[in-house]
Amino acid sequence: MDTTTFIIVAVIKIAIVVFIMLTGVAYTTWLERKLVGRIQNRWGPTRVGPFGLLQPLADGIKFILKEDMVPDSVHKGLFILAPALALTMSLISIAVIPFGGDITIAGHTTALQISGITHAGGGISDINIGLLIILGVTSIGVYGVALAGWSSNSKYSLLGSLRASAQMISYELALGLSLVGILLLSGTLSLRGIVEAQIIGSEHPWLGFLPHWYIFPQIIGFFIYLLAAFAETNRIPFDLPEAETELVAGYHTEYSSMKFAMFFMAEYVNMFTVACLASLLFFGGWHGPTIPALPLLLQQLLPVLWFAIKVFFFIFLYIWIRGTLPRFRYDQLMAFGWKFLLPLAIANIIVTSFIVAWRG
Amino acid sequence: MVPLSWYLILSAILFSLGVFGFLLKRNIITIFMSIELMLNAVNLSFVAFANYWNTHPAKLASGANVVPLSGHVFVFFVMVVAAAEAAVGLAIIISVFRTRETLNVDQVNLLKL
Amino acid sequence: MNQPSLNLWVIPLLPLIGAAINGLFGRRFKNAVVSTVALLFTAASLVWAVHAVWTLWPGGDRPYIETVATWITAGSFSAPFGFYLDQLSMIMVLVVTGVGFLIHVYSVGYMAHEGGFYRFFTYLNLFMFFMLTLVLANNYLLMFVGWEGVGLASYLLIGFFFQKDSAANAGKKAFIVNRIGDFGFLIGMFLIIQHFGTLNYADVFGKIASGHYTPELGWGLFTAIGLCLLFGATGKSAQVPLYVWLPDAMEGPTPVSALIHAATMVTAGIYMIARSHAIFNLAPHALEIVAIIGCLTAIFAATMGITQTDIKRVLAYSTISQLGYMVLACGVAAYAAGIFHLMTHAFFKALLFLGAGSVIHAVGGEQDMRRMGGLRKKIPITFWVMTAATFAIAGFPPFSGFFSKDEILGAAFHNHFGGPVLWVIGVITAGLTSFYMFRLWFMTFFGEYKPGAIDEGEEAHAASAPAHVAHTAASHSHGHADDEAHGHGHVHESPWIMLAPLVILAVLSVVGGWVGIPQFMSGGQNHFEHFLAPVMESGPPTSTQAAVPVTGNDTISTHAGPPSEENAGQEWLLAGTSVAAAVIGLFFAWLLYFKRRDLPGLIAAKIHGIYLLVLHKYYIDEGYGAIFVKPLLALSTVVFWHGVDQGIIDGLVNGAGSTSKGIGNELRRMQSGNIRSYAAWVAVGGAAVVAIMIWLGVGK
Amino acid sequence: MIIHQILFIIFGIICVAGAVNLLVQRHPINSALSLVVVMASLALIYLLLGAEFVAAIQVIVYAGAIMVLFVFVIMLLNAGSEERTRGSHIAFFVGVPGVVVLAGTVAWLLIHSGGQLGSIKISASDFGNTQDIAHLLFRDFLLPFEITSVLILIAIMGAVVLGRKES
Repeated sequence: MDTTTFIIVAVIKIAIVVFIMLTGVAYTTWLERKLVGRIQNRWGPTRVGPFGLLQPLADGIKFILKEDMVPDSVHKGLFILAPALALTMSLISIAVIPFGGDITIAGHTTALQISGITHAGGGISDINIGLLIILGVTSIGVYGVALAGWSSNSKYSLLGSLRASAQMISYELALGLSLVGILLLSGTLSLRGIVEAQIIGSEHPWLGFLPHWYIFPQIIGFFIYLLAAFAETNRIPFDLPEAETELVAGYHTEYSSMKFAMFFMAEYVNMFTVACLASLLFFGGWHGPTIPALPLLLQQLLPVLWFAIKVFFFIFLYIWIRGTLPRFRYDQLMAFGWKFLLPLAIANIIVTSFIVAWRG
Repeated sequence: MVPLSWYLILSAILFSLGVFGFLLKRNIITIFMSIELMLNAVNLSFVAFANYWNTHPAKLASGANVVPLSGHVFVFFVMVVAAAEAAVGLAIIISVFRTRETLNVDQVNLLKL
Repeated sequence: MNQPSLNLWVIPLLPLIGAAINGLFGRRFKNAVVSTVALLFTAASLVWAVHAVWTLWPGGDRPYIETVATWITAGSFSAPFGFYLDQLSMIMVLVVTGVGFLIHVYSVGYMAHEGGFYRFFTYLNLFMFFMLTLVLANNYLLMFVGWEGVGLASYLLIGFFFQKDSAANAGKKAFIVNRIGDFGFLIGMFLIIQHFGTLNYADVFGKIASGHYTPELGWGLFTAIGLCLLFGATGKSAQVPLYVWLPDAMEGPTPVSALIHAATMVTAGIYMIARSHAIFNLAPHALEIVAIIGCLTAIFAATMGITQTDIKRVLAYSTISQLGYMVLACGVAAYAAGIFHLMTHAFFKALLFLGAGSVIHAVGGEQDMRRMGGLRKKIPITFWVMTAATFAIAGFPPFSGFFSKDEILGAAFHNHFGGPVLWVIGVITAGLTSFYMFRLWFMTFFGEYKPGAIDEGEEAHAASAPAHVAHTAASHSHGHADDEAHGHGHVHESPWIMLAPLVILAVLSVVGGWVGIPQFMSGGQNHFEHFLAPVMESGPPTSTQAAVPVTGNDTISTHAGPPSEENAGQEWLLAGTSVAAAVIGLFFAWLLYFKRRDLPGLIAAKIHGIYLLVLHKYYIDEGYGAIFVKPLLALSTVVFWHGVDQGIIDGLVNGAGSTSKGIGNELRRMQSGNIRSYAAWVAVGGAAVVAIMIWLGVGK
Repeated sequence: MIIHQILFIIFGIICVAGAVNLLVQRHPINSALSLVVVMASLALIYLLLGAEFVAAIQVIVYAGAIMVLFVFVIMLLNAGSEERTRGSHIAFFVGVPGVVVLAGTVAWLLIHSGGQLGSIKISASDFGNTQDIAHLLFRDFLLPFEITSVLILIAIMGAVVLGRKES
């Protein structure tokens, strides 16, 4: 594959993925409003389109058309930079996430992953350190939140961003450490490699029927990951940075229209990233039943379906929890992160590494 | 095929800029950042040399082979030290600010006879 | 010859262990424990020494040399920790351990009531260690260690009653005067190293014996070495001109005077000269000077002894005089006679000192003979042993002193260099010795006991003598009154622990000379001389003998040699003369101090000038004070203290201080507290380092 | 591989620009963000060198943790723009020439003999992959690694002690 083709294919893939992702984000907001409405015993959006299905579109148009207000005495450059940074970083994460095997369109075979390359002789290689890149990009994402709050020159924003940066740094540790168990089991940092390790392992299912997903040996790691991921994405019950009852709207108090929308999208994209990661690392990614009778294209797309289902499950979980749990107090949040999750994650690593070492 | 000297020159430039920052900036946090810049400059030359020795196998004076990858390990250690330094240094800055209510190093000059 | 190792190193080490135990823990021990430890280790040393000598006796491989460890190695030069046992050191080691042990026993009784009991025995054991090192060393350097060590022990023991200024000063005096002599010894050793490249006896004497060094080839060198060694010996053995410390050394406890300043340490010089006889044999001029010095010392000290009234001082001058005899013997190349006299002297002089100690003990610390008298009845055992010793030292046959002294006088008479003159002086000295010893004897044991009495002589002397001299004498005579005050008034005999050594020594004083009965008397050979002969003739007799005709009259003979049958008559005559001298001395002593006790005062008045001269020891101390001490003191004060020490050294130190202070004061301005200026200096330093590295081409 | 050179030049210029901006900016938060830019582009240069692990931890540790800490502190202390104070004369008149000399000598050295060093070939092999570094780190450098962990622990305690308010 020459460089030109590579670039063309990559651009096409990026366009498709970003389109799907943003659409997904838009309809996640719809889903959230619907679900939370149902949980709270009300209807949610119903007016725009059937079942309110066009509501996201309306929201988007509203965001775009609203006046883009930049308050006085903000640090203008950073005020504008912050939402862009947040959205960019969340979108970059998607680049390394594999959605399936490879796909053949018009004689061209390519990986269902932006950063994946299909070799001429078959086989796909993706970036070696995919997981690390996601972690790194996530950690850069903190800047968006932090700078937004600080540049707003408002006390609520500042407090929100202080909380956000402290919270995200703290839970990043637990998040990273919760994944080490997976790394020990799979021996690779490549996301595709981790999924393939689960798929190959599933040829010998645990107890004869359980797929060889890492959720089973790493159940503790999974829950640590899940909790830390909720905190990383500033979702309930860890949504202190934007706790409206305390801080009006936290770090994005002063933001409106498209800049607010960017934060909004960044948050949902992050949710997607986290959900994708959870599916990939703990639930075998696109692993699922294969149906050999289908045509090749559909056969190749079937794993994407399984993957989408798993991701949807996590999105649903997010919304479900939002509708169910109250918010933590800030000291509880920090204590939980440092005094419970972090030691537990370390213990998990120690036990896992002993087992791995024992099994040779 | 990037000449090694390019990396070294970049490293030297960054290092010198770090030193200038240390000398010329007044804000203690910025001074601290200048130190980080110097550390990064050194890291760059570590990584560059690691690759260099990988393609130019060499021996140490003791006769042992140069382990090129140890350049990366050194970078790792530098980062660890930088992290520790940042933790303690920023804690010091906070306590200095608490008592002196300034971040200007020219006004934090009690360290004299 | 294969023989089992004798482990000679154990002999000196045992007393050192004793010293260490007593020195480190003695403060907490009871006196009984301290004395047990001290005696035990000394006795063990004695036993080991006897064992070693016994093993070698029946013709073992002598000299027996044993190297324990390497001590100093510098280039080709090396000095080991090595030990050397031949006939000479056998005699010395037996005398030292034997007499030393007896004196240890005596000390237990004598020092019983003194403070610092453990300290005393620590020092005493330490002395034994160094003395045994000295006599057993197989090289000059190790000998020098012992030499210095006994000097140290001597210093410590003289100043044992350090609360007393006179004792402390006497200690310092002994130490300093000894140092002057040591200087000579050191120079001598350096010369030996330079010319022989070694200090080991065996090597040095072996090289001499190999015959490369004939007198005319190396007489300058050997004379120089000999004179340097002699100078060392004059310090240690209290010879003219360095004898002045010994009388003052009587400030130490009496057992110390007996052990160190009579029997053992002061004979180290004699031992050293005898040990180095091979060198002296090749240096006839040095030998002449040895003879002159010995002779001078003998008569000089004898005259001074006549006027002393302090019982220990009389003995001190007597010691100097007898040491002079021994040096004279060495000077006439009669080393065996010198060593013989050394041995007998060790017996009777130790006995005399210990007896004097017993007397002092009996009269409650009094040392002035004029306050004694009539003690014969009160302390009979002391009297009898003192009598034996007095007769021995005076040279009455068959007491030991007679034989050894006769040997020396005979050898002196036959000497090529001024033989008859030396002999005459020796005989006069013998007469004087007899006189002052019997003076002591009569004054102490006969007449009336008169504590507190001062006779006319003393009054006359006190009236006419300069005040400061009187002060010295008085301070000595009352010396131990403070410290040794155990029971004034009642005169009592000493306990048996003190008397037993006295008796043993008395027996030795009587019979000790019989091992060396000269040939012309016994008809057989002189056993002592015969015993020592292999050592004393280990030099190159052939070459020296061959040298005699070459160098002519001035050359020495290595040894007076056993007199031939024809000379026996002459020998009898010489012996008779010395006995006659002794008898004359006895007669005058009886006359002056028993029969006509007023006479000494009259005579003193008659020849007042001479009397004062002698009483004040020829003003030697004052002369030294004027010639050496005062100028030195002035020089030290003006030049070294005020000039060098205060001006230059203090100036340098203070200057360094004030300079750094000044520089610091200026540099302090750099410490502005401004972090960025510090950083600037760091940057400059970094730039300098990099520039230097590039300049030096590091890594190229 | 001209593309490597081009990329290196691009990222190098970004690096230098960021570093210069760090000096020029008077507000610490701008300086901090400039430094983040420098670090990010350094991470990309590391990637160019094939040092993927180093690049990743450069981003995670440096940009993501240390610099966030800086920004956090700047925000916490509400640090304003740098005051214009009469600074240290020594820093200007001694330090700056010193650095100039330093930089000058190094530049001279590199220009003079840098050509002898040769170039870096980016080998196709996965030099610098995480596994190899892990092997080196946990075997050859195990003791230093453990010591640095102690160092980190001490730093944490020091930071806690320093940051605690006096009661």
